[in-house]
Formats: sequence, structure tokens, C-alpha cells
Amino acid sequence: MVKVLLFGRLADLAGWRERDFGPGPPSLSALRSLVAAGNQELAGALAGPGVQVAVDLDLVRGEAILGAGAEVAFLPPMSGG
Amino acid sequence: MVKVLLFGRLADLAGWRERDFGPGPPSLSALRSLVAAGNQELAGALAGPGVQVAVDLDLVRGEAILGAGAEVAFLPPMSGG
Amino acid sequence: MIRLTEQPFDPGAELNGFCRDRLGVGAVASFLGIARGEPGQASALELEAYPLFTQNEIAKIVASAVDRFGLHDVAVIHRIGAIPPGEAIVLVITASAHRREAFEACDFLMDYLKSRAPFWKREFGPAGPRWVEPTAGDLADIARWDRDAPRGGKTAGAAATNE
Amino acid sequence: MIRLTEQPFDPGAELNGFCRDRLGVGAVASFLGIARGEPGQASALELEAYPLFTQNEIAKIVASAVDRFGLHDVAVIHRIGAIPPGEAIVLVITASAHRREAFEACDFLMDYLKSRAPFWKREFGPAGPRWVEPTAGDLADIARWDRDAPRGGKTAGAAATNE
Repeated sequence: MVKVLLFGRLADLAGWRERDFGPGPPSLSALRSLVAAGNQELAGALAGPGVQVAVDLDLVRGEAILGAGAEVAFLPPMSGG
Repeated sequence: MVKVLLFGRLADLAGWRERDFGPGPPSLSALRSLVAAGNQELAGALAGPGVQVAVDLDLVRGEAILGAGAEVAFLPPMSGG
Repeated sequence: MIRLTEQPFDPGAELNGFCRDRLGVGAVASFLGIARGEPGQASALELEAYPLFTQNEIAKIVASAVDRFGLHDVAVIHRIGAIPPGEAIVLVITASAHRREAFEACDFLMDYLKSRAPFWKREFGPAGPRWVEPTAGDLADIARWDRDAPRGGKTAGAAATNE
Repeated sequence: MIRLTEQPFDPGAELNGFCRDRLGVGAVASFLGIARGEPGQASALELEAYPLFTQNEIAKIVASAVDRFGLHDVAVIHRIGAIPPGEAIVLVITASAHRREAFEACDFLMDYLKSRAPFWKREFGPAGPRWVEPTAGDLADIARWDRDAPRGGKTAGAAATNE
């Protein structure tokens, strides 16, 4: 089981902010396909520039192998302050 | 009568901060000599770099003719904040 | 100190609390961001965070600022959730011995928060809600610091007993 | 608002008062200078002003900063007289639509106060009292602004509803 979190406009496009995927997608790319399944707009946004991914609170670049119980967050371009 | 104000280390060197000079020195250079009379150290300091003069709350450069009742302030290098 | 809060905070009280008993600190710079908007508007903007991650990432940048600018201390207070017009969004306070470092660190931290800190901001303007992304100006602002060599401690000394 | 005061002032209360009801202002920068010194020391420094002249001269510079940086408002509160360690000496607050202008104006005003505003400052250090004059660093700091072209309004725009 992997917990997925979406933020900002990604959550708007998906219609959810947090969802569990199981029994356990082995890789980030596989997970990304599952998250965007049937939602072309979300698929495009997830692959878009400036979207970062954090696995268990650490930013990762490129591919990653996901452990059981991993928390994966998709982070669109950030702006605070 | 002209009112003279000294600030910072100029007041320390003179031993006073405010004094009236009369009946009325006509020019700034004449007044400067009166102010420093008998005090070499003060004379040097008044002529030193960075000492500015305000007449009636306006900075003046070089010579100035003083009206009756003028307020003349000698201002050593400034530092606030 | 780094704090994310869904409740309004009191900038003046935070500033005073930060400054209490700082006999060795001469210089305190601060920046306060306020939600702009129309009177009567329920909320000017809404800020989302990924709380633990956001806190961690800000902590890393604060640590780098302390090191780079030789700071005595830093406070970052950032509001999340819906923010009505006129209320404080963010307060950054930096303390150092001399003013140049306090100013630069505060400026740097705000540039970071604007374009690289994990927040997602939705504004409620006349044209409806929109997600805000860093502007070209924001990106240029933060890029200044990537380019520059560290500056902390490099400026000429100020007077001994106060900043 | 420009105020010279022989009494201690409350920086947090000043900041909050300054920010009240500013729906159009997104950015508030501030600088607070605190008297450094040893605990128990009666006074860290003593500041003398030529009150009316000092007030006038600061007002001129504040007006030029408002113009140059496009500020909404400015507050300068400057303590005079004897100042114990840990108490506030100076507070400068600048308000503008965007952060860059608020920061730069605050920085500029502090550089001015340090080296060109009509104050005379005596420090009470371990070696006895001494009159402080602007340091080489202070003079270099203020010279930056003589060199630079006006910058107000020249930076890239920030988001619409907050700074």
C-alpha cells in the first residue's frame, strides 16, 4: 500500500487530495500511471514542468523504488509568502 | 544677538552647548572666531572636515551673513541609528 | 523558530517576543506580508502546505541562511488556510550583530518563500480563484542568491555597541 | 510618521499600529536597532539630536524615499538621550505594494540614518565614552544609493492580491 498526496492544482484536477494505492506499485513511474488513470488532464499535469515528487518527505528526481507504506506527494510549482 | 549651538564633541571641547553672542557678529567666519576664542582645540575642530553649519535650521556652505536673532548650529559628523 | 499556523497571528507580539533579552543583538530586520483585497471579502487567498515537509524544507533554508549570513536567530511564521484581506500571511524576522546581514538574510528568506517553499496559494480575485505560481520577478529574485557568493560577515564592520 | 523620543518605545505596538487597516498594502519591511551592551550597564549609548532640524532633515529623506521607491507609507521612530542595553534605538517601517521596494527603502533609510542624519552618538564601552562617527562601511553603504539610478517601480511585478 502506498499513500498518495496531491497538492494545489493537481488535487483540483484529480478531485481528491489523498488516496491509497495497493497492493504496492513497485516504482514511481508505475504509480504515476495509476494515479492519472482515465484522467488525461491530470496525466499531463503530473508530467508537466515544475512538478516535483517527495517520497517519505524527501524530494526525489527521476525514478524511485517505493517501499511498502511509502508516502508519495506530487508537488506542483510552489509559491508562498 | 546670535544664538550658537554646539553638538557632539564640539560641545565637549567648548564646555557648553548653547551661548548667545552679541551685539551681532555680521558673518559666519567672524562668529566662528568668537566661538573658538582662546580654545585652540575647539578652533581646530570647528575648522575640521565634516563639520557642517546650519543657520536657522538650514545647512549653509561657506560664508553667510547672519541676521539679528539668527540661530547658528555647528554640527560635527553625524551618526544615528 | 518556524511556525505554520491556521490561526491569525500578531506580528507585533511576535516581534517583541523575538527581541526579548537580546543584549548581544544589534540588528533585527523583518518582513511582513499582508493579504491584499477588498474590504468585506471573505478571503483574499488560501494557502496549502504539506505540513511536516514544508516545515522541514523551511528549516533547511533557515539553517543555510544562519550559516551564510552569520545570524543570531531567525523566526518564520507562515499562515496557512483561508486568509481574509488585511491579515498577516508571513512574518520573517532575522537577528544579527550588524544590519547588512539581517537585511540580506530577510530578503533572501522571502525570495525563497515566494518561489521555492512548499506552499500552494490560491487567490480569490474578481475573475475567480486561481493557483499562483512564482512570477518571472520572483524567479529572478531568488536567482540572485544562487549567483552570489556567500556574503555573511563580508561587509565592513559597524560600531561596537550597537548596530 | 517621524518621531524622536526620549522615552522607550514598543516596537511591536508600533508595527501593529502602522499595519492597521492597510488593505492595499502587501509588503511591510522593518528594521529595529537595539542597544548592545552588558547586562546591568546603566546606558549603552547616548544620542543627541537638534530636534527641529533633525526632524526636518529626516522628513526630507523620507519624502525622497517615498518618491523613489513608490512607498505607501513610512514610519521612523528614533530614540534620543541615554539608552540602556537591550532597548530599541531606532525603528524604520516601510510599506509598499511589493516586497522589493519595501526592503530597499528600509535599507536606504537605515543607511541614511547611520551616516547622514543629524544625530550625535556617544558610546559607553569598556574604554570609556567615545563619540561615534560613521564607519568606512557606513559610508560605503550610503554611497550605494548615490550611485544607483532610482529603482522604485522598476522590478518585475508580484502577484495581484498579496505581496
